[in-house]
Order: sequence, then structure tokens, then C-alpha cells
Amino acid sequence: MSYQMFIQHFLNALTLGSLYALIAIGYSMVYGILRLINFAHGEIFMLGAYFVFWGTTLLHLPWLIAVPAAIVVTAFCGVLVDRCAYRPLRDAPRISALISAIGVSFFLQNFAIVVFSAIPRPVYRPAWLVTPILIRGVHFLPLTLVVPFISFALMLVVLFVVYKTKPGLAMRAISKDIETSRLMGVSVDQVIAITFMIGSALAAASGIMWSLRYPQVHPMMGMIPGFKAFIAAVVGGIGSIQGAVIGGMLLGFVEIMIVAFFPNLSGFKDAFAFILLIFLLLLRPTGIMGERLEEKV
Amino acid sequence: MQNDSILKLEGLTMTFGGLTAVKDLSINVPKGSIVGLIGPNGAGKTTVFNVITGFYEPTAGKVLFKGMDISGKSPHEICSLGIARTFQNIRLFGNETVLQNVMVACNVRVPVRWWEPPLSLPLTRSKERTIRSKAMDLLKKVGLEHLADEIATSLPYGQQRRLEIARALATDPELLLLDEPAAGMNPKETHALMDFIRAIRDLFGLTIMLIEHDMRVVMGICEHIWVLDYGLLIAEGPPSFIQSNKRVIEAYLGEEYARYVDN
Amino acid sequence: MSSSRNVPLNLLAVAVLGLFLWWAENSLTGYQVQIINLIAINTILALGLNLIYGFGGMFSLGHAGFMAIGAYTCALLILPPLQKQMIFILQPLRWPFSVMHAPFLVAVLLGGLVAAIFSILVGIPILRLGGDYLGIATLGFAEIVRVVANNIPSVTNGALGLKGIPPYANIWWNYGFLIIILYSMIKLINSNYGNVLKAIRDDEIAAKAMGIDVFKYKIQAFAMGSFLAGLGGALQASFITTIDPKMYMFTLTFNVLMMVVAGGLGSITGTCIASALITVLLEWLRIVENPLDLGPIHIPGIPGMRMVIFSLALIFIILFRREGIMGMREITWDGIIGFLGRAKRHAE
Amino acid sequence: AEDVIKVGVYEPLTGQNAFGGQLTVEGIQLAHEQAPTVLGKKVELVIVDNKSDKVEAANAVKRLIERDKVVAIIGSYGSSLCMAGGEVAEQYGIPCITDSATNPLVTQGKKYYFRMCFIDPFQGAAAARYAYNTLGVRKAAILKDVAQDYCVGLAAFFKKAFLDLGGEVVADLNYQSGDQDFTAQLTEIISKGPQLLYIPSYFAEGAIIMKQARELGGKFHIMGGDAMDNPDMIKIGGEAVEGFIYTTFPYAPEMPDMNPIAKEFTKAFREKFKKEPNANAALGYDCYMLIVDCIKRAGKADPEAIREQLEKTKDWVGVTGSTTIDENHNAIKAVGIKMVKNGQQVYVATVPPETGK
Amino acid sequence: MLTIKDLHVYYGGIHAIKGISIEVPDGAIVTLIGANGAGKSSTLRAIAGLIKQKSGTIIFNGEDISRLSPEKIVERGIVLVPEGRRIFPNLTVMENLMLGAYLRSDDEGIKKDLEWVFNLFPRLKERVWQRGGTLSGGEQQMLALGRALMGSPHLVMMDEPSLGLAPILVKEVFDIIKEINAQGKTILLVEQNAFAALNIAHYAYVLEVGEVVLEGPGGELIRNPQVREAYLGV
Ligand SMILES: Nc1ncnc2c1ncn2[C@@H]1O[C@H](COP(=O)(O)OP(=O)(O)OP(=O)(O)O)[C@@H](O)[C@H]1O
Ligand SMILES: Nc1ncnc2c1ncn2[C@@H]1O[C@H](COP(=O)(O)OP(=O)(O)OP(=O)(O)O)[C@@H](O)[C@H]1O
Ligand SMILES: CC(C)C[C@H](N)C(=O)O
Ligand SMILES: [Mg+2]
Ligand SMILES: [Mg+2]
Repeated sequence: MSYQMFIQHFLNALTLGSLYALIAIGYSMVYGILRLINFAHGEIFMLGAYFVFWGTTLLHLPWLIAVPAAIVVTAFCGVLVDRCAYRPLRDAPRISALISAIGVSFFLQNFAIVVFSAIPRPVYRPAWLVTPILIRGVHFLPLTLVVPFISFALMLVVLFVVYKTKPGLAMRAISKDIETSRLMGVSVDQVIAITFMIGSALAAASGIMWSLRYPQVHPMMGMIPGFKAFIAAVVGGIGSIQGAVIGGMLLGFVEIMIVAFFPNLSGFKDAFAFILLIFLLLLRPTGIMGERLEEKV
Repeated sequence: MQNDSILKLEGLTMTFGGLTAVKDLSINVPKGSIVGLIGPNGAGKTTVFNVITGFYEPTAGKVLFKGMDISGKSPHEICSLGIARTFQNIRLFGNETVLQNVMVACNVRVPVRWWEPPLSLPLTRSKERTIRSKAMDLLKKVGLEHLADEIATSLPYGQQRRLEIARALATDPELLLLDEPAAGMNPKETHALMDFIRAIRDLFGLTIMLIEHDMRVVMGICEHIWVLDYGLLIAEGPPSFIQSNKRVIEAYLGEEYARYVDN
Repeated sequence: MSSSRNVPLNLLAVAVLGLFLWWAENSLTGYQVQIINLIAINTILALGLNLIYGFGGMFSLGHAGFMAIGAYTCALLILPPLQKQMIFILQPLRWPFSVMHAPFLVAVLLGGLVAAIFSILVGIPILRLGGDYLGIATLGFAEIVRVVANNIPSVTNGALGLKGIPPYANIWWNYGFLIIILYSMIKLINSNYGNVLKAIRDDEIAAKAMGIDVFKYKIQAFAMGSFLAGLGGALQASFITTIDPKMYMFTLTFNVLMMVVAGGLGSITGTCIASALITVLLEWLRIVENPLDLGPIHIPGIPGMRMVIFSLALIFIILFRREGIMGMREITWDGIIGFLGRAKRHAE
Repeated sequence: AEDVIKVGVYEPLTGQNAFGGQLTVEGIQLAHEQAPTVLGKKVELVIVDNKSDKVEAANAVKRLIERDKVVAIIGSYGSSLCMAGGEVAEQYGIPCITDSATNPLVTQGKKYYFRMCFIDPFQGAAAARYAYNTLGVRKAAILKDVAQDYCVGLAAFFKKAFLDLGGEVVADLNYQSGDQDFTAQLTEIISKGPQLLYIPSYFAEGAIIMKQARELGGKFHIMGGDAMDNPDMIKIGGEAVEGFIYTTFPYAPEMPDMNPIAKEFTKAFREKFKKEPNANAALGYDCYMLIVDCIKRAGKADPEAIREQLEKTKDWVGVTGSTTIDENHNAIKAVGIKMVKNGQQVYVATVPPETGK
Repeated sequence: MLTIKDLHVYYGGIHAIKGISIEVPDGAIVTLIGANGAGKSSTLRAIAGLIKQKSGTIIFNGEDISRLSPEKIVERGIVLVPEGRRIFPNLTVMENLMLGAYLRSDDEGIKKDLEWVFNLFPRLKERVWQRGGTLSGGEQQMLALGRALMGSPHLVMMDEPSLGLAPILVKEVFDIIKEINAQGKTILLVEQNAFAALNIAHYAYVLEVGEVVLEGPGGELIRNPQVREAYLGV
């Protein structure tokens, strides 16, 4: 493989990986606090992308305004989902909340089909992000560099919130013991609402980035990326923010590099990616960065 | 020690990462005795139990049960060899009834294979009957038979402790390890427990080793006591000796206790 | 125990079911019979998952993969050679598959068996994982199965799938299998073997200390559940008569999981109720997508509405019955008779 | 009611194929509006969603036949769905006609299944011929969705025809439905230096592939199949789809020398739905009209009679041109070739049925 | 300070507390003793708002707090040191302590209380960066107490603080309770170690299956033959 081609593949992988990472951070954040696999994350991601689409086409907002507006609206949607579908199940068995999450995911998908229609829509992309650049035979978009940067920055923001702020302290407490957190005076529902707000804002951000890279929106768009990012988050060690980034990057690189080095096996790409991830899990049963959950006898 | 030994630890060491929880521990438990393992919190007592029952593999040293080296065997193998235990934090099968809890433990002696129940052979049915009556029998012995169909975790604490012991007995052990059996009991209940422990020892011909912070229990029923501190054995001997041992008082019992005993 | 009473009651129930099925086959429309059949197949699938997750406590999301294995195995065994030749238009079917053939009963059982064998092969390494990590590993396995099925056209016909599978799986086969499975599973769960499984689910560590070879039991339960997945997949393949890898997306597993949880993890009767309920609900809700003419008012059908309502119904079920319809309880003859007795006394 | 004739429609209105199903149904509804009666009886359309799911498709057909007692069925967009539905229809002896399922397996060996479109071997061959003869391509690459029967089939037929013509396929790579990132495959393909990239994809993915191909500096021709025929393809692909060529059903709203029926259809569709029709809508329209015609010809709304009439269809003229059903129940039909020029889909050529074979 | 009147608590169908009335005067140590399952923990949990009572009133400083959420109750100045310590294992000692002061924003006061806690428990000061989960049982108990004190409570409720502790620590814990009380905190203590509890209590209640069967000053109950028989095992 020529050196240019390798760089090309590397940049491709970097973009895909950081997109996965971005989605995975949101998954991991909510999971870390609530032990809830928020299957609706992919659909929140879809909503975020749609809101920008409607903002720019229906309300004719400038893109730079539509994006933050969409993130805010999506964050609100996330809080609403938590309020209606998860909060009543706070002290129910974990699987009940999981099924509720699957229900929400189905609901949002089909609601979007009913309201937005199933037809994919084109997405506006600001030229400065997507004008191809050619350097020494390597093609890339400014977006290619922007996305990893944003993923990394958001990771730092989330880490800051979780480890350096008071609500973050409460979040970490809640993640271990809701009842005792209450005894400390933490208003648990409020802190969880904040968690969902941030998680959904992250989902929106990643949905928007995704729709810039793959410029269309449609109701099912969150399903596969959500699914893969979720797996990435688990392999990274679900609950760990850094792990989510590592897992996402890893998945992106594996997917691209398998095709790059074994083009004939491109159809098997996902199979190899999953085999590798399962292997990693067998080596580290709680993910790359996951805390060891070994029970003390 | 005149009796034959049933359990022997030889130079047992257990480390977790940098932490040495148990260090070079050698003890010898005589058959048929009731013995105690005490020491401050975090001294490594539960760890010793975990090593004996195969939950941890010792970093160094050996566990000999009836002369056989069992270190490195898995917990279920060790159980089937004849060592049963209870847990410091009660670990019952929470969604099962009292009877089912005990029946599960019968499985190690009378296993039912996966293909047997659907075929419903006479042999299987008689097996099930044996298990059920054995479990009922044990419940009677520990005085829980009237609660057989209750969900285990709905029992009061003291009865849960009893049930845990009944369940351990259902595995037909020769050696029974009890981890803080009196924790959370009031003095009266504790008294009853002591009688109970003696009674089952005699009834089943067991050897019993227990961990306990309640000195009335330890001093009241143990024939021999080992004291751990930071994983090290700091004293061993009969209760009277331990009670007055300076190192034990310093590390574990406290002056107050010594004074209380003296009075 | 009142087993002397329960045996005739059970036989009576089976006879009533038989009569009902006979009546259904002759009097109901084929569409309704179709739904009745789907209920049986879905129940078998859900029972399999309940055995793994509800009773064995293993969070497995690999059901779709095992279904696919069972379905392909069975389909390749019952497809007539001529049909095989005809549908493999891109690459011919590879040798042993092109000639192998088996009667339906054998093919369905082999479908289950092959799924069980695969489950043991993957179970040995991955059942050591716990909780959500096991879920992901099994989910990954199911996706691997699907991807592989897409990429070995000389065995599976790739994305084109298999069609023209002989429709042997009628109401009698489906319910015959269901009854046998139900019987075996109830026997199993109520035996001490079942107690041991449930004990492992409740507290693995305590189970080990009680002399239970936890890993062995887990593998067995996983294999039995996967056997049911494979068997259900095989029946479904013959029932639908056409399969392709797309059918076995992870969403299929979620559908089965939904039935299990809605019914109550660890409740066999709950699974039966929920499978029937969800299967019927999904079909019945089609009316909301049909245009409605209420005299002058014309409400156009809204595509997608059905799934919107269905997902809302699912959320409501779980919000109001958080442990599922039955929780961990079962409907038993004792329970029914007791209830009737109370009702009667109440009425008096 | 005795004076109603029920015609069933099962299409993917939700799920992965929803975009195609919705367009097709719009065409069918328009046709129904224009021909609401036949033999003096009202025709009632029963439209059910098959969720893009095989099990659902089989259920849907069963329901149409059993509950609604339809005499004929239209559907479905997506070959695999037709295969599931087809088995049921076959069992009950109810004629079905698919609008746009092009996979040969759909009608193969079926007594009751028909189609309003050509089949993929013919389409693939037409594309290969156009590439080889008209574009002068000698080195081609293929990128296909390995999980879609349609994509796999069409790719195989194109490849075969192109090789037979003497061309060379330098790369034949795969992806999976749901993938959105094709950069790895495209980078590999670009490095092989083909003159043409053949993508037998669905339009939304196709547009994204083209976009990424151009962003990575791919300079080759790109060709695709009927599934690319959608007005949104250009909206999504933007500049990247400029010059894209694809084979499709012989209808386009901007087609030159349109027949009067097509003209009428185009006008009516624009009025009713306030948007541009596409070939799927046209095929849906034709399917309905053909069924009504068959009922008329048969003089009764009897499934068996309709089937017989469908088999006898010869030179029947609809929006998508003249249709003759061959002995395998496939429509002998021209392939249209379209190209994107200045952001418009331009109808460039018609490959008549004879030369395709 | 705290008055409970006719409290009833149900768990599903189980009537766990059947009309308990308790009075905790300002500045006192009041203890509840009783057998397993008598309802001691349930009473404390009801006061803390973790379970909702069926009927009865809980008046704290003149305010009915029986319908308030746990965090509101903490705000009023009642904290519970729960059964089994319930340390946050993933948080450091410092973070655990800070969480105790979650509702406070008076940085000065927090600092002062922190110093006070470190004075009471020098062991904790040595280990501010250690994670709670890795502490020994006794240290965890100290942390649980310290964490509660960080909330600057008026009333501290403790549920079996000596459970599972080595004898030497049991004594230490009771000494500390006395010291906390001496600093002006009111204390409601639940203990199995009835002897020690009665020894330090100003007033005590004896619970039996959800009802108060006996009450009186601690010293008096210690000498009560009924109590000696049933709870002290003498
Ligand atoms: N699985 C483990 N991983 C790491 N450290 C452990 C593990 N198990 C025990 N330890 C550590 O080993 C030491 C001894 O613990 P152990 O549970 O044996 O104490 P103990 O004597 O039973 O104390 P207590 O009386 O409080 O129950 C402690 O410092 C404990 O934290
Ligand atoms: N979550 C619960 N669900 C059902 N019953 C409960 C629950 N918690 C407590 N109970 C029951 O309520 C009664 C009182 O329990 P509580 O925990 O208050 O007793 P306690 O006096 O604190 O006993 P212990 O000394 O064991 O801590 C008991 O019968 C107990 O079984
Ligand atoms: C994409 C479509 C119009 C349908 C395609 N021709 C198929 O056979 O699946
Ligand atoms: Mg211990
Ligand atoms: Mg208590």
C-alpha cells in the first residue's frame, strides 16, 4: 500500500472513528450514571439532525444559529423522554427500563416516519466545512479534521462536568447508590435530568456532525450508527468517557483498515469488526477502560 | 491437639495487587471442634474463608482438607468434597422459597440432569422426592419448616441466617465455615444462635470454624481461636488465653473489653 | 402435591386446545390461522429466551443469530433439489448442501441442534462475561451470523435468500412442538434442576459455594434456549417459506425480548400470554393504518401509525406492569381453582 | 357489498424501503382516482404496509386475500418482499403484479406472479452495453450492498455482461445496508484506476457514495440502476451526481416524445401531489390500470380470469410504454437510460427490449 | 425537637410499623432497641423520607415533614447514617465528605466542619484521597458518620453504627457518638448492641413487631428485668 493511500485511509478512519466516539460518549455518560442502555440514543441523534434540517429549511435560520438551537431543542427532548419513559421506572428492574428504551426508540423512529416521512432529505453543509482539500495526493474535507477535534473537546467537557463540578459529583454518587444520594440531599431526578440533557445534547451534536459527513437525514439514520457506537462504548468500557472515545476510534479504524488491507473481504467487514471486539471483551471482560466490577465475596 | 486434623493451612499467602491480605498463615483445625478466627476489620478473615472455599486461588501456600491439597480447585468442587460456608452479607437465593433454597444445595449430592425432568422417569421422580424430604428434614432441624413456602428474603434477619446455615448443611459438609453468624442479632438471639451452633455440630458431627466480632459467641463456644491482624497471625490459643493476650487486646479487643471481662 | 388432579386437567387443556385448533383451521380465515400459527412460533422463540435470560439470568441478545442458524439448516434440508437448483442463480449451491435432504421433523430438530451446537461453541468463551457485556458479545455474534450468511452465497444464496421452502409448518406441527416444549420446560423449571438455574440467576457466588458447577449449568441453559431459538427459526422458515439474512437483524431479537419482558422474566405462562398479546396486537393495530370512512369524514390511513401506537402500548405495559404482566409468578391449576373458589365464595 | 371489487396493495410504507413504497402508492392512488370503477362496479383499494419486512409481507398478503377478499394484488417495491408475499398468493391462487421488483426470482416458477417491469439480467446487460459501447469503458469497478438481494443480483448480471463484452472488472467490493461510510472501499477502488464505477444501490446510499467518491478525487463515470431513480437523489447528491448515468424504467417526467398517457399522468400527478412523479409512481399507476384493464377484458372480477388476462397482455400501452408479458410473467419492456445534467435528470436513451437480450 | 405520632408503615401488604409514637428532645441521645424486624430501621427510614408512611405525623421543629422528599428533609437538618454504612465506593474520602455537604454553600462553614470531622476522625484525614470502597469496615463507619456531620445537621439518626465492627472500634464509635452529642447535636440511635446503646442514651424506646412496648431513661431500662432478659441476654 502506498504511503499516500495509507494516509488517506488513516484520515477516513479518523473521521469515522471520531464520529462513533462522539455518539459513544453520550451512551456512556447516561449508562455510567443510570446503568441504563439508552437504546433511544440513536433516535435522539436522528432528531438532532432533523432539527437542524427543519431549522434551515422551514424556519430559514442561518446554519450557525440552527445548530445550537437544534442542540438545545434536542436536549429538551431527551429530558422529556427521561421524564415520561424512564423516571417512573427508576426503582424497577433494570430490564424494564431497557424495554422502555427500546419502546421509545421504536416510537421516535416511527413517529418520525409519520411526521417527517420516510424519504431521506438532503442536508445543507456550510462550504467551509466540506470543500475538498488535496495535499500530496491525499483528499480530505476540513470536516475530517474538525470532527475529531470536536469529539475530543466534548470528551474534555464531559469529563470536566463529571469530575470537577458539584452536579458531576452527584452524578457519580447516583451511579452507585440512588437512595443514599437522596440522603445526602441530592435531588436525584434533577441531576438525572441534567444527565439526560447533556447526553442528548451530545447525541444532537453527533447527529449533526454525522449528517454533515453523510449529508442526508432520514428517520432510520440513527439505528445503525447508534448500534455500532453502543458496541464501541461497551468495548471501551461502558460508563467510561475516555473508554467511549477509545472504543469509537477503534471501531472506526477497524472498519476502515479491514477494507483497506483486505479489500476482498469488504463484505465481511462488520463480522471481523465484531469478532475483534468480542476478543477484546474476552481479554478485558469489562471493556478497555471499564472499572472492574468483580464482586467481593 | 490430639484429634486428627481436618483442615490444614500451610504458609497461606494471599495478595491483591500490592495488598497482602493474608500472610504466611499456617493453622490446623482438629476434626469435630468449633474454632474461631477473629481480628480487626480488614485483617483478612473473610479472605481466608474465600481461599479455603476456592473463591480465591492463594498466592502462595496450601490448603489441605483431610490431607488432600485443595488449593486451586473451584468452589463447587470444594463444596462437593465436604466444605460448606455462609457469607458475611447474607447471600440467599432471593426469589426462591425457603424450601427451594435448601433443595438447591442438595443438588451437589443428588444431581438432577437437564434431560431428566422432561422425561419424568420414575427414577427421577424418586430423586426429586428424596431431595424434597431431605430439605424438609433440615428445615425441621433448624426450626424453619413452618416457613418452607415463604420467599427467602422476606424472612427476618435472624431466620435468614439460620436458613443460610440450613442451606450449607444440605450439602452434607464435614467442615462448616460461618462468617459472622451473629452480626445484626441482639444478645438474646445471639444466645440462641450459640446453642444452635453447638447442637448442629453434635447432630451432624461437624467441624465448625467461625468468624465473629461478638466476643460472647467467640469466647463462649470456640475451643480454639486464631487472631489475625493485617493478615498476620498474632495469637492463637483457647479463649481464656486470647482474652488476656496483650497483643490481642491492643489490636482488637481494646482495654475496655479487658476491663469488662475482669469485672 | 395435587399432581393426581393436575394430570387430567392438563390433558383436558390440551384436548381443548386441540379442538380449538381444529375448529380454527376449518372455520377461521387463513389470515387468522396465520396469526394463530405465528403465536405458536413466537411463543417458542420467547420461551427459549426466557430460559436463557429469565431463568438462567444470562443477558443474551443473540437470539436472531441462533434463529438464522436453525432456519438455514432446516431450509437447506427440506428444499427440494430442483428448487435449490433454480434459486441459486448467482453461484451454485455447494456440494453437501446441494444433495442433503431430510424429512421435516428431522430437519426442524436438526435446526435446533445445530443452533445448540453453535451456542455451545460460542458460549464456552463468552459466557464468562457478565451482564451487559454478555449482551453485547451475543449481539455481536448474531450480527456475525448475519454478515456471514450474506457473504457465503454458495451456501446461503447470500442476500437473495432461500425461497420456495416447503410450507410443512402448519398449525399441527407448530402447536405440537409448542405443547411438547411447554411440557418439557414446565417439568424442567419445576424440578430441582430448575431451582438450581434460578439460584444461579439470583446469586452466582452463593450457588458456587453450594457446590453447583455454575458454568456447566449456564452452558446447558444457553444451549437449550438456543435450541429453541433454532427450532423456532426452522418452523418460521418453513412457515414463511422464504428467508434471507435481512430477516435476522438485531431488531428481531428485540421483538422476542419484548415478549419475554412484557410477560415477566422467569414466568412461562407470562411468556405465553405476552407472545400471544403482542403478536395479535401487532396485527390488530393494522386498522389504524387503514383509511377510515365515518360517513362524511374521511380519515386517510397513516403509514407508520401502527408502530407508533404499538411502541406506546409497549411503554405503557412496562410503565404500569414494570415486572411484566406476570412478574415471576405463574398461572397454575392451584391458582385458578383457588381463584374460582374465592370468586364463588365472594358471589355467595 | 357485491358491487365492490377489491384490489389489494402491499407496499413498504415504513421501514427501510419506505421511500419507494410511498411513491408507488401515490401512483396507484392517482390511477384509482382516475379509474374508480370497472364493469360498473366500484373498485376499492386496500392498502397495507409490509414494514419492509418479509414476515409482515407474507402476513399482509394473507390478510388481503383472506380478510379483504381482494381479487388481485399490486406490490411490492423490493424483490425480497415480493418473494415472501408471492408464496402466499400462489397458495391461494390470487394474481399479483409487482411494480418494480426486478429480481428474476420473483416470478420464477410462479403461476400467479407478474411484473410491470423488466428483470435485472436485462437491465444489467443494458447497462454493461451502454458502458462498453457508448461510454467506451474497458475497466470497471463495482461497489454493492452485499445484504440487498437487488444490489447483489444486479451487480452480478452487470459484471457477467461486462466481462462477456470483453471488459475488465478491476474491483468488486461490498458494503452492508446501513453503512454510510464508503471511503475505505472508494479509496481502494480509486487506486485501481477504473473508468467506471457501477453502483447498483438504492438512491439515498448511491447519492452518498457518489459524494464520497468525488470528495476522494474519483474521476470515473458512475452508473447505477433503477433504484437510483428518485427525484431526491439529486437533492442529496448535489454536484457530486453530475454526470451520473443510470438504467431505469422507461418513464421520466421530462422525457422527450412521451406518449399521451404518460403526459396525462405527469400532469395529473403534479396537480394532485404538488411534486414531480418518478418511475415508481408511474409503475404503480400502470399496475393498477393494467389490472383494471384485465378485469374489463375478462368481463368479471375473478382471480383466475384476471390471471389469464394478465398472461395474455400484449402491447398494452401505459405510462411506462408498451408492455408485453412474456412466458415467465416478466414485462418485455425497454430500458430507459438517464443522466444527470446541470442538476436535472435527463432522459438520454431508450434501449429497446430486443437488443437487451 | 422531633415528635412522631402514631406512625404506620406498610410494605405492600405487610404492616411493619403499627402506630409508633416517639419524642426526641433537643440535645438528647434517644435510642431505639428491639429484635430483628421490630421496625427500627423502618422508623428511621420513614423519618428520612425514604419510605412513605400510611398515616401518622412527623413534626420536626414545629413543621410537619411527613410528606417531604428525602432531600427536603435533609435541608431541614435531619440526616441518616444508613444501615450498612452505604459509602460511595467510587468516590474518594474527600468527595464522600463533600457530598455530605451537598446542600450547603457556606464555604466557611463547610471548612470549619471539615476540620471538626478530621479532628474527630484523624484516620480520615490521612486518607482523604483514598477511594471509599477500599476502606476497612471501621474506617467506612467513621466516614459515614463524618459524611453525615458535614451536612451540619440538627438531628443525626444512626442505624446500627457498630454492626460488624471489631470490639475495639465498637467502643470508639460509642465514644464518638457521645462526643458528637456533646457538641450539641441531637441523636436518634438504633442499635443491636443494646447494652452500649442504653448506656449512653438519655431516653430509650423498646420496639417489638412494630410497636413501642417499653420506654424510659436509658439507665432505667438497663436495670429493667424484662429488658435484661430479652435484649441483654442476662
Ligand atoms: N477481591 C479483593 N480485591 C482487593 N482487595 C480485597 C479483596 N478481598 C479482600 N480485599 C482486601 O483484603 C483485606 C482483608 O479483607 P477481608 O474481607 O478478608 O477482611 P475481614 O478480616 O473479613 O474484615 P471484616 O471483619 O471487616 O469483615 C481488606 O483490606 C480488603 O479490602
Ligand atoms: N423492603 C421491604 N419489603 C418488605 N418488607 C420489609 C422491607 N423492609 C423491611 N421489611 C419488613 O418490615 C419489618 C421491619 O423491618 P426493619 O428493617 O425496620 O426492622 P429492624 O428493626 O431494623 O430490624 P434489624 O435489626 O434486622 O435491622 C420486618 O418484618 C421486615 O421484614
Ligand atoms: C429498488 C426497486 C425499485 C426495486 C428493485 N428493482 C428490486 O427488485 O428490489
Ligand atoms: Mg469479613
Ligand atoms: Mg434495621
